[in-house]
Amino acid sequence: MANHQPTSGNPRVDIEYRRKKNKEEMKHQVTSFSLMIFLTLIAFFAVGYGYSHWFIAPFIILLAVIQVIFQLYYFMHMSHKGHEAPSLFLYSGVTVGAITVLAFSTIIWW
Amino acid sequence: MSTLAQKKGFGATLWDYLTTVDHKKIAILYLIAGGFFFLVGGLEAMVIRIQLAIPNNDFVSAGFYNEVLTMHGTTMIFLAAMPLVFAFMNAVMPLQIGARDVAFPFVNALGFWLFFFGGVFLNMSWFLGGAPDAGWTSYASLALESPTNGIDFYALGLQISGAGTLMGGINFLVTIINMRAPGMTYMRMPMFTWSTFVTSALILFAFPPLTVGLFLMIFDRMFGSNFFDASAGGNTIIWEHLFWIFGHPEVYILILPAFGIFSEIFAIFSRKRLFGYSSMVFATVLIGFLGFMVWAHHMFTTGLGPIANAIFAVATMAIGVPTGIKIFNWLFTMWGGSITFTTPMLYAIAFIPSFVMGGVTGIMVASAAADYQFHDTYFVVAHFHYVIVGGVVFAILAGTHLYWPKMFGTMLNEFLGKITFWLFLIGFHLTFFIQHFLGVWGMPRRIFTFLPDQGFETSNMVSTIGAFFMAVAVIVMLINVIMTSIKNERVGNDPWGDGRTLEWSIPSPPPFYNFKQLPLVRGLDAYWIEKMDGKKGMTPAEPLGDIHMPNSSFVPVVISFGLFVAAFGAVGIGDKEAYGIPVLVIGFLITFGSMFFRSVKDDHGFHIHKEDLMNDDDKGGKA
Amino acid sequence: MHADEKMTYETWPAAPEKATLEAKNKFLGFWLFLGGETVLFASLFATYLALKDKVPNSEHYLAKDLFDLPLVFMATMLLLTSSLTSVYAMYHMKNFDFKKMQLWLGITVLLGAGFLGLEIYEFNHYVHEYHHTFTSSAFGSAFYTLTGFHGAHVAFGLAWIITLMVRNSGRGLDLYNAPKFYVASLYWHFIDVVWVFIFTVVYLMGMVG
Amino acid sequence: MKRLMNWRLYSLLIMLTLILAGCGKPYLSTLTPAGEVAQIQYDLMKLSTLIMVGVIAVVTIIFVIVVMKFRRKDDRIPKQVEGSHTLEIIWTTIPILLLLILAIPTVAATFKLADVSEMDQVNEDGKRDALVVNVRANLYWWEFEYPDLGIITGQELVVPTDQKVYFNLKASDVKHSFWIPAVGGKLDTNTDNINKFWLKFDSDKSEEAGGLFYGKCAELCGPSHAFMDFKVKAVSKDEFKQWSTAMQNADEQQPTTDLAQAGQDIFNKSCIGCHAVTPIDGRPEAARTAPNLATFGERSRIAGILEHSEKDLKNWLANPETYKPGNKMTGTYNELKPEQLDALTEYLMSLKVME
Ligand code: HEA
Ligand code: HEA
Ligand code: HEC
Ligand code: CUA
Ligand SMILES: [Cu+2]
Repeated sequence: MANHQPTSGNPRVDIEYRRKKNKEEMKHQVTSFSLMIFLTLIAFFAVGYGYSHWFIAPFIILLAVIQVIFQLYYFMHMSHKGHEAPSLFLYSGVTVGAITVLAFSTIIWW
Repeated sequence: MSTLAQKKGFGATLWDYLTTVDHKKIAILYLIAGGFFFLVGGLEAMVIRIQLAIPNNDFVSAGFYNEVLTMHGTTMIFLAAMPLVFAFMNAVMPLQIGARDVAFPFVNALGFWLFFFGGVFLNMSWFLGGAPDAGWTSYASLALESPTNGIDFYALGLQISGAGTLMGGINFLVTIINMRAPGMTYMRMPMFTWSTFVTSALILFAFPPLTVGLFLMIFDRMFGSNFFDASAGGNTIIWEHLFWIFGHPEVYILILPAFGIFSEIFAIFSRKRLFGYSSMVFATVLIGFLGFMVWAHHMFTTGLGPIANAIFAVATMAIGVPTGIKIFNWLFTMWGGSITFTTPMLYAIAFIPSFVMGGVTGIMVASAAADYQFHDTYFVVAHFHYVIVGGVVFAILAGTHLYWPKMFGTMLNEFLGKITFWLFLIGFHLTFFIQHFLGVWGMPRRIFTFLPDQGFETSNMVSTIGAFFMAVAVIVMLINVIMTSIKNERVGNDPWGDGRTLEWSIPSPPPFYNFKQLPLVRGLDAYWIEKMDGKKGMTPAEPLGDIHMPNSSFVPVVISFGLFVAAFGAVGIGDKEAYGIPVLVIGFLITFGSMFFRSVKDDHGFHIHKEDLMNDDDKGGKA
Repeated sequence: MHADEKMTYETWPAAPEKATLEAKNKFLGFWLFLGGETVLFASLFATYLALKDKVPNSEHYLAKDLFDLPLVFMATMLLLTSSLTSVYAMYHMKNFDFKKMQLWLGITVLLGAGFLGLEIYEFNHYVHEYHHTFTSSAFGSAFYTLTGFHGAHVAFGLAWIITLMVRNSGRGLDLYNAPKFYVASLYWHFIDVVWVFIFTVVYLMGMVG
Repeated sequence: MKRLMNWRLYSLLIMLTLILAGCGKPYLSTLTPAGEVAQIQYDLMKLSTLIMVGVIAVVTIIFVIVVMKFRRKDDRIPKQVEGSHTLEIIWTTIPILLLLILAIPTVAATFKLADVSEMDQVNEDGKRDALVVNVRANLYWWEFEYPDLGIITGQELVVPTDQKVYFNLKASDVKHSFWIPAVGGKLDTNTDNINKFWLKFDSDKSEEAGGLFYGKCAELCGPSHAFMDFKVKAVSKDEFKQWSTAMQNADEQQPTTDLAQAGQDIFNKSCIGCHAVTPIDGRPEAARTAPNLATFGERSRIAGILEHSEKDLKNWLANPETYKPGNKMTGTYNELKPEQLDALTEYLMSLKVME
């Protein structure tokens, strides 16, 4: 059962410990948020400066993917335990979606 | 709660079913609704076959034929076959994993009612100007040209019932992942549960592309967008892709549960555990996975180019391997077994050669260059009826006989059952075998009639005669159902005598809470293990305690009805009718209003108390 | 643990979103739903990519003529920040601090509404300045469908969070509503994930042609 | 006993072959390939059928043994076997091998059939040597345009034998599919793009088929999808040359009888807006809304399906809807009186380019 957390036997200590953990985690969240903003800025600047199309397209998509991974693993807690089934199904969805996008951008060319 | 119900009046029973959230009753609803639509689709098939019996026939007109053809395919796939497999999933899967219900009983009911209202909406088209007539695939250029509102009904109806199916899929997945009884590890799950699992995953990923495709179709037809209008930059091939990205997994959504049912049957009636269980699991997952990589084999002649065609051809052929693994595992389950030829087992046995014939023609059409000849001919019609009727329909008929006692507490008559079987088997091969030849002799599919002197006359006549055999078989089965229900001889937990899985360890039908105490599962074929150890039933995994149950609710019907109303509004908007927008708004108000009501009103369910359970005789399936 | 138990600061579990069976089901079911939504949006993206700049004649504006970077940038910032504020809300939910959770949710809603306002302004602008409408070209249809689906998700998410806030305002956190809040925040993040791809694929890549 | 079995098997095989080949019509059946493309496809079909019959045979043998041998005889509980790795490996690898045997020629053929590079090749004069036909599918009728020859025909395709003919395929209203079963597999005519492929018509086989192949529309396109047939005249290269020259030089044909003259008058009043009567039609595609009738007198069918007789022509003109429900000609002209029908018939039947 998932609601049996490891306990020290003393609820107060546990709560203190948990609060601290939560706080620490919140710090990580803020860090990843700043990173996300940073990535967004790079993407917008890259486009604003108008580098070559062949460079920009893959580059900003890469930035988007990184950013989304931050969202998923930090904001949506996928890095936590108990997310095996969610990640299995999310990645399956991503796979199906990627195949779809690939097909639509290759074999509908006219 | 009207749960430990005695005899009730008709009104009360009806209300009970309208508000039920019990997976066993929802299963019965799916069975009845799916069965009804099967008769409708079958009737449409008979119209097709009568029209094609002789050349230049004028039994129906050309336009009407196209409507019948489209509705036959659509009804059979979406409103008959899928709900019927859902019926068995609902009835059996929670019992097989030792759960008291599905994860979201309310959503389960909602799923059913969405399917039902979607199906009714689709069929309303018959009375409101004309049914859809662009084939069940509804290819965009033709669908946009279609003059009646039929296509609108198709797109909106499937949208509604598709939403229901998607909910059902998620529900089953969560149930299987979260609600297995103690000891029921993944690799101890019965094969039918496994196939429910993979099927549900396919539903989860296959339906969204259909949803999108249908939205684009709705927007183009009703709201003036240009997705499929080449003159405004649109592209009809998008529809083809979206449809088949859904459509191909869909056929595995149909066949995998069928495989599951047969796996149970082979084991039960050979008195042997499923041969190669783990490779069966693996093969099922692999089929599900590959199912998403092959959709373009329906589009070999679209002009995607040789690279795409070659890739998809080879990927498609690969599916033959895991399917073959399953076929041989079934054969070797029987090998060395002790086979009894009950009605379900007869279907299972007949399924093997029938399905293999359909499967191998699938591989033949997968050969892209050869498919340029097969595509859109009766060869393809023969292929898919061999896999669908020889696989899915056989499984549904087998499952009906197998699980009837579990669902209704009484056995279908075996003698009539066998008559149905033989008539259906003969009729099936008579109807569809000859169609392979019609196809390669040059008969295209979806033609409302054919001219004489092309060599099609005799074979079409034979095919039609076969269809009549099937119709008689279905009628015999209906008689069987009626007679059995009137006689109503009650049966015990394990009426077939050789049940292996948990559902056979509890009464038929099970009490509404299924398991008084959750059972402890000690291995694959949990009940069989206990029986072999000389025990009467399962060992409980928990002390007798209160059981938490969900409340019944009428809200699912209301939510679904709201969308039903809104869909009429959408059709009206497409026709530029004044009533369109108000009706749409009213419909959405009903739906969202009732959803709002549902989410704002707390519903904690109720508890059955320990004391009541103890009084409840021993009918509560001691674990 | 039962959903209707009265909770206190002491008894509040570490993972309230998964403390009961109902909660676990809801949690998992919602993630699976998001898996399906991924495919849904992927199909919309795919359609958009196939129809990008597909117009009936040369008089129509193309992606690179339409988009306005500063506006999109502002919208992006609003939505990204709202993602962070909803993380704050969940942080306080885990600490059993109902008031602060409501506060952060309120901020999230405001940011979301701001985003929605910008989007409506933007669409209006395209329609009136460029005659780039839902029905003017296949490109238009695909553009408005993709961004509109996302916008509808935002609107639905707002309605959902507001309903939750109002409904529970008088009674504080318990194990019955905590998973609801959690799931709503997941939904909100997912909307953000989709937006990241929209601003990248539609707007930024649209700008570079 | 064994003899008997052999004999039975033998006759069964003969019967099967008879059914397979016998019933199909040589001008229509894919089992009587009359050209390279159909031949490649037929070979693939044969190869796959062979493999599949083998698979079915293996399954059937095991199946029969199982069903005969392991019927329940007593109440014993059989041994609960878990599985067998050896067997698993066997029935995984053998199918893979079989599929490879099929996959390789499939891929080869797929690429071969899609090779239309010759369409773009030009000789020293800047012209292409390949014969190219533009096929335009319309609701229930076909147009064949020879862009390099500058001529157009409706409903009946004329091609030279023993050389590759290249096709550009497209549809002008809804999707159709271009299929000449005996000569090669189909390719869709889309509304969005032009599809290209080639076919080759074998002279000997064409003779066996009576020089006339049946073509069909293979994509549901509306009520008269069933009737969207066309015919292919395969002629020798010389004859084709003669024909195309005659087509190129065909002027507007002048009626020779009074009746035909009357027919022409009606035609010019009611029909010319849609139908052209010369093989050279400079109007844009969108304006060519009906089959070109320049060669109508030499047709083998009317509207693709009716017999080429005066009676049928009058029936068609009097009421096309009965013959092709939903066709685009119905109701576009005033009702025709019997004498008008006679006149039109006389005129239309006189439209010929070859003398
Ligand atoms: C339940 C439904 C179902 C199932 C299970 C299948 C199974 C398969 N189908 Fe079928 N199919 C349909 C339903 C189904 N199909 C429908 C409805 C259509 C038409 C849709 C429409 O256009 O309206 C269609 C159309 C269709 C096409 C398109 C044809 C065309 O329109 O031109 C193709 C092409 O590749 C195809 C292939 C296959 C293959 C390779 C399998 C494989 O999964 C089969 C695998 C099974 C076996 C191969 C047999 C057992 C294996 C062995 C005994 C091992 C040894 C075997 C070998 C080595 C070969 N199918
Ligand atoms: C689950 C799927 C399914 C099932 C079970 C069936 C079952 C049958 N199908 Fe179906 N069929 C399709 C799916 C299915 N079909 C699809 C997808 C298409 C393609 C559509 C398209 O091209 O768009 C198709 C197309 C199709 C065609 C091709 C039409 C054409 O291309 O022009 C034909 C022709 O023979 C046919 C025949 C049959 C027959 C004889 C049955 C029989 O097995 C039916 C047996 C059932 C009965 C006979 C029940 C009859 C019942 C009664 C008579 C009692 C009625 C009385 C009461 C109401 C009380 N089908
Ligand atoms: C709307 C334009 C239109 C008008 C006007 C029209 N037709 Fe047609 N006609 C068609 C079309 C479209 C077809 C093809 C029908 C089909 O096969 O589905 C056709 C087919 C035919 C055919 C058979 C063609 C063949 O190649 O086999 C004949 C003959 C014919 N028309 C004669 C006439 C005559 C005579 C008139 C005038 C009295 C006429 N048509 C007026 C559109 C028109
Ligand atoms: Cu044209 Cu069918
Ligand atoms: Cu398929």
